[in-house]
Amino acid sequence: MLTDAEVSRIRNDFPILGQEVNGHRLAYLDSGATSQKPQCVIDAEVDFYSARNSAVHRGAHSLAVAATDAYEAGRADTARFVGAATNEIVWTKNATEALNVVAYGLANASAGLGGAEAERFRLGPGDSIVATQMEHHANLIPWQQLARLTGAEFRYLPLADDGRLELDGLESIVDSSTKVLAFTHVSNVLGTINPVARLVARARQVGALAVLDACQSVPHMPVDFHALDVDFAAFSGHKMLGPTGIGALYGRAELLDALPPVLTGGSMITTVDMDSVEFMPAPQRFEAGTQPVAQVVGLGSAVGYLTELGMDNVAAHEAELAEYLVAGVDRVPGVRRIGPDAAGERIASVAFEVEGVHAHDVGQYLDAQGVAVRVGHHCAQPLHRRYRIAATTRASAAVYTTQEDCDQFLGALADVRKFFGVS
Amino acid sequence: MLTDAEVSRIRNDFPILGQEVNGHRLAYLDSGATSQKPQCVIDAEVDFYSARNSAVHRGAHSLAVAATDAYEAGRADTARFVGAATNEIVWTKNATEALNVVAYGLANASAGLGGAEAERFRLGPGDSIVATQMEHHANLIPWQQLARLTGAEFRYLPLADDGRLELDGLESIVDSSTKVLAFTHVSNVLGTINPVARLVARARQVGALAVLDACQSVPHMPVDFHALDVDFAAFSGHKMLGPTGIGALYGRAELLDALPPVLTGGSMITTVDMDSVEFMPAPQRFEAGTQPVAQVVGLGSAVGYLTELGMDNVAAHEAELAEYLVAGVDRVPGVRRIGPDAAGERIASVAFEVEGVHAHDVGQYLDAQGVAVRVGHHCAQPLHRRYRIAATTRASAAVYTTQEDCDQFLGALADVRKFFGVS
Amino acid sequence: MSDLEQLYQQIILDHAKERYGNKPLIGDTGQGRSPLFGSSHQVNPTCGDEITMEVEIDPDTGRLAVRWDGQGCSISMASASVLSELAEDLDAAEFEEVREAFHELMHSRGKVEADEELLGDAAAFQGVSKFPARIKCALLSWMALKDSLAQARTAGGSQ
Amino acid sequence: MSDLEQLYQQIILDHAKERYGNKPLIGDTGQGRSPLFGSSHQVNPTCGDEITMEVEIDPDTGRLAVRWDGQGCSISMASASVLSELAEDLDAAEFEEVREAFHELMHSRGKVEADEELLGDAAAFQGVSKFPARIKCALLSWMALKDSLAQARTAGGSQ
Ligand SMILES: Cc1ncc(COP(=O)(O)O)c(C=O)c1O
Ligand SMILES: Cc1ncc(COP(=O)(O)O)c(C=O)c1O
Repeated sequence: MLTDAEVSRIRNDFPILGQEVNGHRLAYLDSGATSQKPQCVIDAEVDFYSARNSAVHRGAHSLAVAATDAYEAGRADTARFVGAATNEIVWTKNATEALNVVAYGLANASAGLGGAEAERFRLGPGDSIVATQMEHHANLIPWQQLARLTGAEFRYLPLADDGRLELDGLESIVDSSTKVLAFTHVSNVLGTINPVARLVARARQVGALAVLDACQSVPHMPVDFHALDVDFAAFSGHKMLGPTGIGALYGRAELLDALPPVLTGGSMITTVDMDSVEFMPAPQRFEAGTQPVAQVVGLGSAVGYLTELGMDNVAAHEAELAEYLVAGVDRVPGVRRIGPDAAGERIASVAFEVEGVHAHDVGQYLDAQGVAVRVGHHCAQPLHRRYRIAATTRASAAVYTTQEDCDQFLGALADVRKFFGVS
Repeated sequence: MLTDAEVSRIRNDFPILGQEVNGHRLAYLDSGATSQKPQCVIDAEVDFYSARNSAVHRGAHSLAVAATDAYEAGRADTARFVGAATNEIVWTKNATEALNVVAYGLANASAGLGGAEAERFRLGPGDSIVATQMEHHANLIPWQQLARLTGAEFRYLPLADDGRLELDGLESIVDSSTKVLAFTHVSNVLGTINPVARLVARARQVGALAVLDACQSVPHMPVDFHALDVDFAAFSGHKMLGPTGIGALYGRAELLDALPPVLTGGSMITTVDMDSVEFMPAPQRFEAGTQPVAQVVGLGSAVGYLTELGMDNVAAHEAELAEYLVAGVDRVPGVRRIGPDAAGERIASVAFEVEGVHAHDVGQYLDAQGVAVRVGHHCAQPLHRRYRIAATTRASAAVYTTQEDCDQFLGALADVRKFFGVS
Repeated sequence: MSDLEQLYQQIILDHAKERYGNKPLIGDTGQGRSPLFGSSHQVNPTCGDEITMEVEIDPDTGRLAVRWDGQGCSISMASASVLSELAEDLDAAEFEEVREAFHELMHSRGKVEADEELLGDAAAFQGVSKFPARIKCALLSWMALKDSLAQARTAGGSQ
Repeated sequence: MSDLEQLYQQIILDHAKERYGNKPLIGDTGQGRSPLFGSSHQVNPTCGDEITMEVEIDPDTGRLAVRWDGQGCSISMASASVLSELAEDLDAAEFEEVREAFHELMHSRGKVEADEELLGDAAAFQGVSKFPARIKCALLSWMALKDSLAQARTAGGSQ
């Protein structure tokens, strides 16, 4: 657990949090969309550009060596942080790209690329791809597109009223035709933590690849991909105190080495001629062109910062905030929250609608009180349609979030309906 | 033109250039691989993270508005810089991704995605795709892969002995079957500036799309995509004083709006259901997920810096360096340079081999004298094979390069053969 | 008045409730409608707000009749309501003039004074222009009417 | 001695010229070769350097015979030359021991003292370990021999 003193020391590490917004103290409760950056992350990038910037894996000169060292240290640190081997981490620009790399890798294999090794990845008519109704569009549309490209069938696991997955039909929806089971570790709207073990077990039973969207878990709790036993996973740097422009794909080593590459270009081939090409093993085969080098270095620093705090402590702190926010929101009259109640089964991301006031208007009112929340469908339209809401307001926390932030938010929320004349 | 005083003032804007390497003043002549960053670019990112960082195009709160403004200003500034309309600039992580987006867009269209509007982009057996023998792998392998995916034929325009394209066969190689003509504006090895007008005219005659790799032109000379009349173009931020992790695809507006998207996910659709999806118009349709926001802001600052210097001045300065380097290298005994001689037809990027000394060893010796150059095939294996060299050494300049850098390099180069006992 | 109060002026909150012109739609197969008919569906992709706007041009007078259905925030609903009221007294050319003035006002970042004569109740949206994220909300119905009007005129042309 | 001089010791420059073991290859269809034969082609993707390494195991003595062809920088050529000379006196198990020591030395970043007894001329590569970008050059032929040896042993197993 983090003490109050520790949390306010942490807050001081984030320069942006000290500012005033619209005449109020900033209560940043939009960490589910993107997190703020501690000074050490900002400094790591500045230091890189000021002393070590160079092309990596390409030059023999001293700067290139320094840059390559920094870059690969970022990979090793990040891999350790998520329970992966170093060569199981592929850099992407964001989690969305990471999920697309898997989908297009399968599409390429299905179109006959990648030779015999890639045969295991082929899919076509008669096969099925399964996602869930709570997915972020990043873990939904790539699979729908893959289904279109290959003729496979797209299916989904539905949501129950309480914000959990409805798994009664798991055995019939994920069946022997299923080649991919893609699901989120934690819902970015409901905050629900999904039962990974149960879903992975079913994927294993039918021989499907288990693809995990770990965007909302890696920043908020200890995550170990080897222990979770998933085949692929995706997460984003910018949500875990790191820079924008960097994300990662985790894949089991033997899968990554066999999956056909997607983006092609420099630094990912061994030889190319005008009529033939040989690709390098992972991770390089997926890292065509100049990579987000400074951003990897920045992410390495973020991972170091989180490791020092201890992800158990981070999770405990945020679990406390989750309980506080859920209880607080539920106390406000005229507010309908979606997502599970129970502590331990959710993260501190709380979405709700305010009776008679559209989410945009709620967000606008809160912003005028210095409270930054997100409004809209949060890139989860099917989920919102399931609960018959066009748009919700979402307050989401991170390690630097304090009870004071929550109180400022809850206080302002209590005034919304009065302001708009609906109570 | 930039005066000597101006160039040394410019040099001072780049913190990394002040350092010593191996006991020597750093002569950074690897700008062709990646450029160094002026303080203003570094500061722009720091300022963004410290005061405005937030998700863009998604939130209604004040930080989100500030972030969105900064992000879109970066787009508008970059578009103006390359002679494009604002909505004709799509952000990617690097130029490699940009070229892949075109190739996969065509592949998706060819597989039947994108509806009637995308029919113009379909290709298949009987069609041809043409690149050149001097391409960087980034503008070569994606087209070879596209040929494999669609059954189209891959062809190339060969290189002449003098480092220029051999265009005698242009009319027969680019013929009525040709759907794509992809070529680089400037060779990253030879320094050759290609005759864009002639190539575009031929593409127009046969109805092929003209795809320009502008990686080595945009940082070094004034470039206006509308004036060049190309259909698509790609360039990278890190080569033009900007951050790593950001590149751009230019496309004529009507083409971008019709090309099927490639990466799919959040913030690029209007509506999605479990069985249908509608994509936004360009540029959003190609910008799935959280974008490299801070990097766009940094690139905007780089573009501002270059604009203030004036790209005509930059080009004139570098033309002078080109002449100086070419003449200097040609004077060193036992050195064989590849690429054109003439000023005006090349940029200040000079590749050569040293008789009896492998490029790796040349580079190592130069590095010990503080001179950073690149050695290898520079992601242009077919070009090297054409000239029967496995690897060359390349010295490449940028706006901050001085004559002193060149002298330090030329002096060290003159000693290489003696050190290795071959003269 | 704070920025927030300027944004949510009483007149806007009232229109958001009243929803002038929010009526059952005729639809493509509608009976008894003018031959000069157009319909447009617009979506705000950020929040999923949507509106369908139908317009008929009176073949004799050139006057517009507008009806709409949709859901959204108070700004988008109020805007549709105000627009429906305004449009009643306009022909297509006059609407275009008002639309341009409204468009300019929205992109003024609070620096242009609204022309109340021309804009009527729509002048109250001046406060929106200080909130760039909300401009799309205010413009959604105007875009839909512009689009449906173009269709209605094409329908006329193709007769 | 500067780092550069440590990297390019005379012994390395000499081996780079001498290219011990650089002989015409036998190839897959070679006549008169040992039944315990293996061949491996390795490429350094950064610079396009490449080497093909062939090995025969003497069925009676277990001794290795090595030949190679390739092109590359002085470090990779010298390494192949040194390796060929060393390998002559070794059997497969002994090679593996030497290879591990060499591998460790290369990744020591200059912090491990080379075991000259075990490594012979290969001890001169200690200076390479301070140049991370060149380690691949030094290891290229060793990887190729390891790989071809694995094949040669499998060839034996499948007899
Ligand atoms: C001519 C050319 N094209 C493409 C690229 C690829 O650019 P990036 O690595 O930034 O994707 C480069 C640089 O490496 C280049 O010089
Ligand atoms: C659950 C989930 N998946 C995927 C994403 C997409 O991440 P990114 O936008 O960084 O690609 C997000 C965040 O937007 C998310 O919350």
